[in-house]
Amino acid sequence: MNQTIVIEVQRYRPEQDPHPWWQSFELDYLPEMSVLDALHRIKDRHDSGLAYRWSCRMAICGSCGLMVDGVPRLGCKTFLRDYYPNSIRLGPLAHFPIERDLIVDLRDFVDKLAAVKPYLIRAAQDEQPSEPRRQTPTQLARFLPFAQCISCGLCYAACPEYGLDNRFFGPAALALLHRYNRDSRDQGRAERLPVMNSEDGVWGCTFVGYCSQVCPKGVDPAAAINQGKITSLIDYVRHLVGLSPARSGPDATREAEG
Amino acid sequence: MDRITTDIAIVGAGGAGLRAAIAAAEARPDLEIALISKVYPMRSHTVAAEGGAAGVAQDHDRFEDHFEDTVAGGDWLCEQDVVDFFVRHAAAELTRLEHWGCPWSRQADGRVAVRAFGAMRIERTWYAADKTGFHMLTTLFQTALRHPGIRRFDEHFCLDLLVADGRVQGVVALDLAAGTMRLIQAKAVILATGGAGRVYRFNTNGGIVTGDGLALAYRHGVPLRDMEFVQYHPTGLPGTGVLVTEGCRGEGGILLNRDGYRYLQDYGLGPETPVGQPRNRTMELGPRDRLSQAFWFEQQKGRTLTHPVWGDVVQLDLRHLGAARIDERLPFVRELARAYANVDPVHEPIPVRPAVHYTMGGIETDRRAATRLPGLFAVGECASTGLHGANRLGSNSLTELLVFGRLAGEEAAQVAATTTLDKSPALLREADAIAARARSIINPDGQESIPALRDELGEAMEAGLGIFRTEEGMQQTTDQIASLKHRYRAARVTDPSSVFNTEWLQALELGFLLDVAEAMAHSALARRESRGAHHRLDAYRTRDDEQFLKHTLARFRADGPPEIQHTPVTITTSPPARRSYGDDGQGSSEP
Amino acid sequence: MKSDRRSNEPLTWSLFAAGGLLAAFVTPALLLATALLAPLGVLEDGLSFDRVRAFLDHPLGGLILWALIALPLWHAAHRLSHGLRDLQVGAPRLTSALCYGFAFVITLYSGYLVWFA
Amino acid sequence: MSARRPYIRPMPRTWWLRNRVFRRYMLREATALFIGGYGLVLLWGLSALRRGEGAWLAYLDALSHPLALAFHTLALAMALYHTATWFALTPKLMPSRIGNRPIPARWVKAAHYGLFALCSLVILLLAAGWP
Ligand SMILES: Cc1cc2nc3c(=O)[nH]c(=O)nc-3n(C[C@H](O)[C@H](O)[C@H](O)COP(=O)(O)OP(=O)(O)OC[C@H]3O[C@@H](n4cnc5c(N)ncnc54)[C@H](O)[C@@H]3O)c2cc1C
Ligand code: SF4
Ligand code: F3S
Ligand code: FES
Repeated sequence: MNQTIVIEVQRYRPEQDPHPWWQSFELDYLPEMSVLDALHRIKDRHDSGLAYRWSCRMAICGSCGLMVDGVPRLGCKTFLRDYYPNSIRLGPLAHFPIERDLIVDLRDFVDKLAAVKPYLIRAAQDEQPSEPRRQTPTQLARFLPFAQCISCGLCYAACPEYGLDNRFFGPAALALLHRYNRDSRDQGRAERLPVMNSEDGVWGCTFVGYCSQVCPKGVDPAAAINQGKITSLIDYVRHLVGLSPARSGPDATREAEG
Repeated sequence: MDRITTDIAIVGAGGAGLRAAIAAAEARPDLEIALISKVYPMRSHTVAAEGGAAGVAQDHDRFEDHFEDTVAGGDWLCEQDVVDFFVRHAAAELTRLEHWGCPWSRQADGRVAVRAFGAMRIERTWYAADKTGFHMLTTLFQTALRHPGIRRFDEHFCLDLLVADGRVQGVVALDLAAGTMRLIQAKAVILATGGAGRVYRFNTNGGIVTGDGLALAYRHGVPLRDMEFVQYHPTGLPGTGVLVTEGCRGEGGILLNRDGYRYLQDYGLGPETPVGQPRNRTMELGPRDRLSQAFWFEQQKGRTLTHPVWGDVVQLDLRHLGAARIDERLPFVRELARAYANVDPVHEPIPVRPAVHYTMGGIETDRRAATRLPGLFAVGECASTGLHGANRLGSNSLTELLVFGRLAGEEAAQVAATTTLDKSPALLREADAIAARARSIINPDGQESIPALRDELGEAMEAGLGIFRTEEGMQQTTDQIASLKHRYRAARVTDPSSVFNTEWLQALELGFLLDVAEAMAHSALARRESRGAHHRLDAYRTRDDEQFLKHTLARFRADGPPEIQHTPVTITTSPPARRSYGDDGQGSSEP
Repeated sequence: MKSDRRSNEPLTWSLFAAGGLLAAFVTPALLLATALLAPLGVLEDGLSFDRVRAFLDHPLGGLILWALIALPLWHAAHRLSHGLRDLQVGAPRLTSALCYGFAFVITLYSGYLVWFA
Repeated sequence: MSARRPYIRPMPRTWWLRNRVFRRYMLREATALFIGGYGLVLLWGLSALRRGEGAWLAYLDALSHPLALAFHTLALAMALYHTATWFALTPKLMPSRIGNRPIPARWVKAAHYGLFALCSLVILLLAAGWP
């Protein structure tokens, strides 16, 4: 007799189902199987209509986020062995509209990532760079953790403030903003301040901190956002006393460069 | 059917597609560029590349040496003028990426660091820890956001090219969320759809790497070139095929067989180098084809380890590097080994075996990334510019995306400047026909299961077109593919719905895979010699420059197997010579 | 999204943070001493009228007392107003006006008691 | 025509009961009620102080009422929880460094607790009649 495990999957087919509903499947249990493998098995052998996103199956493309027993996780990096012999409930990422089954609408999320000006901004853009700029390992380490985001959206499914009001820019986008603010090669802080300063920017966060707990890449968006609050506070004071916004932060390299 | 008109349509938003889009937008900011991808750009499989990107960086390195390494690595099947162009532009492109914000790993003084890579005589591989592809893709995606001319069509599946009046006029794409069809009409089209590793079962590729663009061009009469050359990467994790980067060996990792013996010295790659002191082009830093072949021999001799679930493996030992270095240079490998092999490389060796990794061949292009079909360009892993020859060197591919992505974008911008759009309703009718054809494969009464066909294909490819090949095995595989193609016509696709119909997509992708596999198998059969990644165990065990210093072209035929032709290789400065690695130069290309 | 209006949270948030910081370091001990140990008679006459009055009348002592009352109230007002939002109670603009308004009144009143009463 | 019909899940008022992290978050936020409440108690004391010795004694007397003691016991627990959560979050807010080296969060936290112990000691001593 093979050991088996019960997987419950939330289904929603917009063309047929008025509401989401739960369907359960019993699968042969193998300890090395991931939740994503289990979904493949269900699709191949039980219900070819089941819809979910995936690609890399190595925790780097950010496609396969879903709720596992109510916790946002990557399907390809969650293993049945950590749940067996209990059953597992799989649902679409919380706080996003459900398109179909485990697929949610990520447009708002991706638009927000784009809206924080996530690229190096320079006072004068160098047209034909002849040499790489210098950046010491220490300067690199200042922003590298915040550059590890795979845009999986788990942190949005974790953040209740985004769930309550999706105008909030949310953890990943604000962490991305912070990543560029902290890059020694960047001079674009002033251009990113309006987003940070707004009510939907860093001030929409109440430091729940769950975003950082679920992040599969150790990005720590909670830290990023709350450090951003200090930046925004300083800008508020500068604004009150009539100074113009700081172009770059203390992280920027000051020396003249090509 | 929506009709959208644009100047350039780019299918694929991986490294190559994004670089092309940026280049076109920079060349002509007034151009409208449609960037079409079946997944969000940052999910493209470039994201998974770990090790690094090659470009001459050190003062004592030379373009000529990068050229020689690439040509020798490709077993002289490279287009040498293309290689020359590539090596001269490589570093400049990597530098540009630095200026766009790519977090390259650095030396203490702030200069970009480079690491050793297989079959490169000097360290010239730029890296961002062991997430190089991820950081490059992220940088490119974010840079593309600056350009208002680039309009993204995320989660749009390209069903076909629209070809009329002897030139490509656009593409027909399915909006996956809406379930609606779009005709995206363009003056030039760039295919950047990536490789086709998923024709095999055991591979390092993501689920989306299904050769779509290859099949699309092929079906429209554009030849696929050198398709028999499929690279096995020597170090995939058993079970999943998840890649363990060559960067591990670049940093000093060693390969051991069941006796703890560094077996590579037995295969013309020695002498054994001291542990922790890797030497370029020697032992673990030999080329991938050789390393994968060595595994096969060890397996035949019974000198591999046998794992109850994973089968035969060898061991990649990183322990002597120490935790600090592993965490700094190879943190992702540590994460992957822990998750997918339940092994912490700081304390234990990683079990590995060869896995299908890269398609050297692809859509034939000229030196300017143009295909034979006017208006159509191809770039990235789906293209065959002739850069990689019979075996790609690790870290040349990421740079290729940049160098040729840029070139394709600029060339397409030029074409767009001199072309006008055809406004006729005939195109719309043709697009409707394409959509109807795609829909017609939805067939609830079909008898054949898509997953079963897919798995059989993967197994057939592994059986006949693996690391070593024989006439008989390849013939069997070709027969199987023919029969699978036949059965595919009766495939069962039950879901008639339109929102995220992933069952339908799987079926369409399988159709692409089958055509690509067919081209691979027939190309392989026709190459009666051994070269690079194509090695035979029958009568053709050696390289035969006399007859086969030639590219293979596979041309699609609707009613039967492809037509195979051979075309000459461009040789400029490096006449074919013996490939030798390690100390002794004993390593000829025969097994 | 899209509303780039500058938020006034930096103001309330700094008061919140100052109050939270103060509360984190002193409230447990202060509360233990004044509201538990003293009423239980453990402290003898450490909190006798004269001593406490003298503390209040010292310029620095008055300031400290004022801070001890007002800042934690800003802290509480901030968390309460966000908490009500979290619980979806009331209209956010109104509830936060009430919360911060209350803290503001207490600030004025305690200042009055310290220096002008 | 698109057949999309995205399903939007409502966020019930009780969302925070869903998991432990959220419950702890709400508890953390609730500590503020006690911190603020105690501020009001101090305010009351201040006004008693201004009204003279009689009022002050009555104030102290009121504090020894069992209800007051119960409230303050609870408030003490909440205040300590506030302290613990505050110290856990501060290092994230201001990553400190010596020269180029980040100071581990552990040390920052330890320093906070050290200072906390010192403050508490001084307060208790002062309240006990020192100097
Ligand atoms: C695990 C791994 C590690 C690697 N490491 C290295 C390395 O260290 N160094 C190196 O040089 N190379 C490496 N390579 C090789 C290199 O990463 C790839 O060759 C390269 O990234 C391919 O890029 P691309 O832009 O051509 O395609 P991809 O990044 O695969 O992008 C393909 C794009 O096409 C789109 N697409 C495909 N089909 C369709 C369709 N029908 N409709 C619409 N869109 C479609 C996809 O959505 C995607 O956006 C590695 C490869 C793998 C698999
Ligand atoms: S911050 Fe972390 S959880 Fe959020 S999207 Fe990025 S990787 Fe995912
Ligand atoms: S969970 Fe949300 S409230 Fe802030 S700390 Fe994270 S973004
Ligand atoms: S499939 Fe890519 S992150 Fe899981």
